[in-house]
Amino acid sequence: MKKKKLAVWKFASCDGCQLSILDCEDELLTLAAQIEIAYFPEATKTVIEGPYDISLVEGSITTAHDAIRILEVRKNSKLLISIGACATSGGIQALRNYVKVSEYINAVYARPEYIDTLETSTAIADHVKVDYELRGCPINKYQLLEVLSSFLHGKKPSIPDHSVCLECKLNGNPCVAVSRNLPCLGPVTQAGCGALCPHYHRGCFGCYGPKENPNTEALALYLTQNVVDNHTMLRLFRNFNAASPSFSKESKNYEKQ
Amino acid sequence: MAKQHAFRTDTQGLESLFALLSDQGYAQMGPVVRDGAIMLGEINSFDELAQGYTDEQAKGHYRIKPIPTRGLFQYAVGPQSFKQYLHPPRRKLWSTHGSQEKFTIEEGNEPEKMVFWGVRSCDLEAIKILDRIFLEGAFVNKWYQQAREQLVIIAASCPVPSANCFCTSTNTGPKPESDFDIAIHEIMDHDCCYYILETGSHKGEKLIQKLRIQKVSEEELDSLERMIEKAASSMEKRFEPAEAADLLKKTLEHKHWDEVGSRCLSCANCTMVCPTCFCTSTEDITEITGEHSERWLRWDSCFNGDFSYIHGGKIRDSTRSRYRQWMTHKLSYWYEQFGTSGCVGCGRCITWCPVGIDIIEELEALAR
Amino acid sequence: MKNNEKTREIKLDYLARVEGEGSFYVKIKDHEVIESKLKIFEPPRFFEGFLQGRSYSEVPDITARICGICPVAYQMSSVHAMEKICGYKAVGFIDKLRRLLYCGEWIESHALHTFMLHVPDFLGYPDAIAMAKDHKDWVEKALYLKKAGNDIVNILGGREIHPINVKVGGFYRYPYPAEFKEVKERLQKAQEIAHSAAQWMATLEFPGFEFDYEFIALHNEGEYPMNHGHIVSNKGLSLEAETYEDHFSEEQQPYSTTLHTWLDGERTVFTGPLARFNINFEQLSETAKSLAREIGLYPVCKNPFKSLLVRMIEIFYACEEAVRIMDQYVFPGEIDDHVKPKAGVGRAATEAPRGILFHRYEINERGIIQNARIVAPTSHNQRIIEDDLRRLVIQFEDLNDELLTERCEQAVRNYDPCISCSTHFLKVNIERE
Amino acid sequence: MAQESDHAEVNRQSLQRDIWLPLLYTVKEKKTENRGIVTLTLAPSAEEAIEPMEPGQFNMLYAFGIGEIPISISSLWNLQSTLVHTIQDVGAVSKAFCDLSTGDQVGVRGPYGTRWPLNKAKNKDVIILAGGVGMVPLRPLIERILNDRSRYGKLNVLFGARSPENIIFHQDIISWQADPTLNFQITVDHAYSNWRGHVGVVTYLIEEANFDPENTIAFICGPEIMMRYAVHACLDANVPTDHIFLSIERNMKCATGFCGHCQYGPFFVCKDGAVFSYPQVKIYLNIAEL
Ligand SMILES: Cc1cc2nc3c(=O)[nH]c(=O)nc-3n(C[C@H](O)[C@H](O)[C@H](O)COP(=O)(O)OP(=O)(O)OC[C@H]3O[C@@H](n4cnc5c(N)ncnc54)[C@H](O)[C@@H]3O)c2cc1C
Ligand code: SF4
Ligand code: SF4
Ligand code: SF4
Repeated sequence: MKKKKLAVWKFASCDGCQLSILDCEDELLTLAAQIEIAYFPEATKTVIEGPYDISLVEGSITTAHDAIRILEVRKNSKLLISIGACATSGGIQALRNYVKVSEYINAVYARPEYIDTLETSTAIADHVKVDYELRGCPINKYQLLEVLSSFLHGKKPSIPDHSVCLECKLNGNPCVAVSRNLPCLGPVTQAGCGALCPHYHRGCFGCYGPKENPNTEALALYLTQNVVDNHTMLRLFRNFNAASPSFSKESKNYEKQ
Repeated sequence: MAKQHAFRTDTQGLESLFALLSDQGYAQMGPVVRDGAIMLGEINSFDELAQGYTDEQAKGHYRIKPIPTRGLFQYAVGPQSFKQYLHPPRRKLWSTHGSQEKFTIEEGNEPEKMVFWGVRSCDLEAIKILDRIFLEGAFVNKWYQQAREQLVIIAASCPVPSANCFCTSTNTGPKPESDFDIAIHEIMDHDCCYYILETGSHKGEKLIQKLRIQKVSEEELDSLERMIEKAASSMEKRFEPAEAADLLKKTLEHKHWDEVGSRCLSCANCTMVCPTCFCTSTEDITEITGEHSERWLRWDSCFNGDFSYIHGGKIRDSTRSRYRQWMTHKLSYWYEQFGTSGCVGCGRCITWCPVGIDIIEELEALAR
Repeated sequence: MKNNEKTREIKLDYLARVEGEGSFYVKIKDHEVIESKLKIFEPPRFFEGFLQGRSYSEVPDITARICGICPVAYQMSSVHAMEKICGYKAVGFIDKLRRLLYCGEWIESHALHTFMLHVPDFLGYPDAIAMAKDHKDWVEKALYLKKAGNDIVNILGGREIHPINVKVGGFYRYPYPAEFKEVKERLQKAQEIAHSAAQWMATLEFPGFEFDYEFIALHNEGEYPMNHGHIVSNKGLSLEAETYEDHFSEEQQPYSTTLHTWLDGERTVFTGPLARFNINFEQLSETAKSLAREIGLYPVCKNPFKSLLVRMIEIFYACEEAVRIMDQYVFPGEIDDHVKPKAGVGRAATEAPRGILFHRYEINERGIIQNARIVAPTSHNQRIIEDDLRRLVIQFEDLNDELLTERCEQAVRNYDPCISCSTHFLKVNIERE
Repeated sequence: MAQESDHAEVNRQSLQRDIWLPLLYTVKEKKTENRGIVTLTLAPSAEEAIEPMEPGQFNMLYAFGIGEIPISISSLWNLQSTLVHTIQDVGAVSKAFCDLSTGDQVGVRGPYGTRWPLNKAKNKDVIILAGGVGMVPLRPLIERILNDRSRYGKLNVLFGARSPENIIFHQDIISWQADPTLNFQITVDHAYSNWRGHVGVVTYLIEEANFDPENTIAFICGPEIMMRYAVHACLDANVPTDHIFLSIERNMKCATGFCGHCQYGPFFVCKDGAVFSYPQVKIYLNIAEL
């Protein structure tokens, strides 16, 4: 069987999600034997022409140039998978969506004319059709392997869209919201990290974005009545998935203190 | 309690019971203090058992506090139940190797030989409910059966129920009455405590015979009775299981479901901490070469969207319908399915709901 | 082959095997370099802007996102700066655990860079996977090393990328010593791998290319620097993080989204492993020192290509140091590491795998950040990389374009430039005429 | 609740084996029914086979490395140990089955679920109402009736498909259409100009059926909305409530009542169904999101 061609693309990001591929220390060589790494500049100089069977896209769209580049990537890819919070919801850099970027640049840059940037940071799916979105800031490398393996073999990826809470309990943590009165976004955040923060005695701050059917309103109401002030609530929703629709909407309710 | 089955001992007696079971090769599970809560864990030496703690519970609230006495059981149930050992959160069902043209299947692991320490009567009843589900129906869960057959249950009566407990309503406590091997009753005597051990099975009797123990006196049995009465009368939460079962059949379209649906987060915590919730999902994990695959069982919850997914959409899309499924199943349909209520009155779902939703209060609202 | 054209352009439009997006361009006319540019076109992400209005307690989580390769470094510089403002000093074992975390990141990052990004240049492979066809053993060992480093970060931080356990004041959760058991065994083996890898790498061919750089690194007498020390150079510089901004300035260039750092308005500096080694050789352990000597590495080493070897020495040292810290660690039990905010300004520099990483914050009495400034190692090195390219193309002018380009690439990788992080700070304080 | 006896044999079998472990079967024949729908004939790869099946029952079929899904038995014509299953490609697992070739292996657990209560139809008229792949679990029932035709009264097979491309079992249809003892009617929701048959929802076909309402048994399977209408059409035609049977579909992971997914009011569709009598499910049919 001919090996499938894999390409890894980068847009505005910290590189962490694509580093996850190289972090698959135990599986990297097996993966490389199963798939042809055709384009992955972080790891190789080799560039094999498209079209590509699978494109992994990291990062968000923040420049006019990138908005065009992603169209090219789409055209060259049979299957496009966006990876990480940047690519699936605009990432931390989408915090700019809540301020006026142009004024902001003028205020900070000596030579604003050198800067090519859009007013907003947006997800890949806002620009082109995306076949699968893998969440996380950063993504979980085991989930990435699961997604790659599933697409190679025609399986539906086992990537549940339920809450962090469920994973929290599977992993044997006591709830930190209940036992420590910490603000925790676990009940409205999608699982995937292994419920790390509760295990480390802190509240979830939403790396994997909203879960299926998130009741952000009820959680925020309860937390602001019992645990935190409005400003803290606002900041909790304005993290790495600030621009995901439900977090964005909820954060706006707490903009005015 | 028949006096011939009851004996008096102290902490050392329990320690030697622990040592005895260790020698017999059991993995021993019991309450431990971890991550700021009374959790369950495998105990490798007796002093790892939670000792000198009590807890404080309310809706969406839990704290542990040290107490001056060295009591082993002076707290109510924590977030975990022994369900996690008989019906683990994740379990490999089997693995397979080959290709679609030809493959072989290999069974997963077998359960260990276990002892459960300090099983409260509500949790004991919960185990009996799991028995009905996994052993007494049309099909048998082989792994559960094996785990169950080798199990030694050391129950404990509950001296200090929490504000969320209501086992007197469900008739499941606070004193374990049967289906244990040994029951421990911890009696506080000023700052000290002693233990009344009660045997409930042949296995239990054989174990007790090997310990240095004393006869129990009438006064000691009286103290036990008083302790149980006090515990029972301290529970303020109340409901009528049979009435609830009927009520829920008639209120499937009640507008209160919308109201509770607006508060519920569909986070699944309640189902995870419940000692009788048994729902699972299966996941196939296929290795990148495509030559090996594993099939895993993991706890699932009726609060998840995928749970009711059939081609074309989720049957239960709204949180309202998920909460209704949970509550009607637990408190009503369970009777049709397994002949009892699905609730043993442990109060965990109330304590561990991050927004403090109380199943009994919701029931009361439906009744209005 | 002698190149006779008058004008020659050596360029690479997309620099591979570095983190982030960049290219370089060198223009030679009549055997003289008239332009040398390391262009970085990574889009800016405005972190310093986002930090305004956030809480002091959020910095380790937000700044970690600047760079997926060295998030620990960002967490370390940021918490130290905050703790200085709040008048808090981390007690012994917290400090040790932070050093341990840093060891993990150094091992992970250096293993990635040396074996997977840099060695392929020396051996003529496009990447480590292609290299694995002939050197499978080394690639497997590299992955083992990398994993050992990641294991440390995993235990102490929860995950290797953007770990979640570091907070202003200490850690959210302190590990039980038993959690270190397995990783300790791995590290002992990793140290042996680093030892033999250093010997192997010393046999590679290093271009004869030396220069009298101004190396800057943190320095303190007590230990090889990670979290502490004053900033010193081999040319007499010595200052505290508090006065860093009096000496270092940044300049914006039209062709790059990374700022260029100058020392005292005119000096270019060299930061990173080679600088650390040259300045802190005495602080290395005896075993690390003797390994260095064994492979012919002494301070002051002026050949930037030998950074490869220095990184192996640092991996070796970090494995040893990590085990030492774990051996001494005892579980602290219940401790109070909560830090209350105070209004003020704080600065800190720590040694990221790629060199000095400087942070400055101003917070108000509620701990809300008023402004922030971050200078990444690659900003410090940007100038010196361009200078190296200048010198290199002249020295190796005889090579054909292809080979010369490759040599240039290899030279850029000496600095392991982490482009993605270097571009997130575009705030210009001083503009040079 | 369910027919207890149905489970007795299964129970004995499951005591020996872990219920989760499938038996290996080999694809002996593959027939394409229509676009995205195939019928597979499976035979045990080794000696061990599952217990004999009855109309209405289903198996859990496992595709190597892909997953496991519930699939009804689609023919019992051949009473050997072979299994006939008809599968529509709607997602990853069903697609994997559609992509199999003869000689490939699959895993099989079963049989599960209740049967169509054929004994109740003795000497009665029969209406069989199928919507789309809902015909799959009904075909073995038709086979049984035709096999013992004199035991039953008038037989009406009413089949609705979304469009001509969704029609399955062409060969059977030809023979049913030719069979004078059987009233076969087919309709499609949408059709092209060359379609000569009925157009419209399947429930209208009841008007064309031939039966004595009081003495009629109806067996229904199809999408849930279609079944709701079908039941009402039967009731409107005066078929007694307890003479109506339908097969309900829910998400299933275990098929043994352990996973909880298929709950439908007090029922586990996997063991109390999938075949239910209308009175059993009457109150639940009209409740949304139950
Ligand atoms: C008792 C019973 C008998 C069935 N008989 C047949 C049959 O004979 N022929 C046929 O083509 N189909 C039949 N189905 C439907 C078939 O099971 C689904 O089409 C199949 O599960 C879809 O799985 P998938 O992975 O291909 O699709 P996906 O949409 O990717 O499904 C993902 C998961 O959702 C669940 N799921 C999705 N759709 C359904 C569904 N309709 N019913 C139950 N679970 C679902 C499964 O757990 C599946 O693994 C039957 C369903 C039941 C309950
Ligand atoms: S700690 Fe957070 S994630 Fe865990 S159960 Fe509680 S609310 Fe959910
Ligand atoms: S429903 Fe709530 S109170 Fe009842 S057994 Fe479950 S967790 Fe305990
Ligand atoms: S009732 Fe509470 S614990 Fe249960 S799902 Fe709703 S919010 Fe979560």
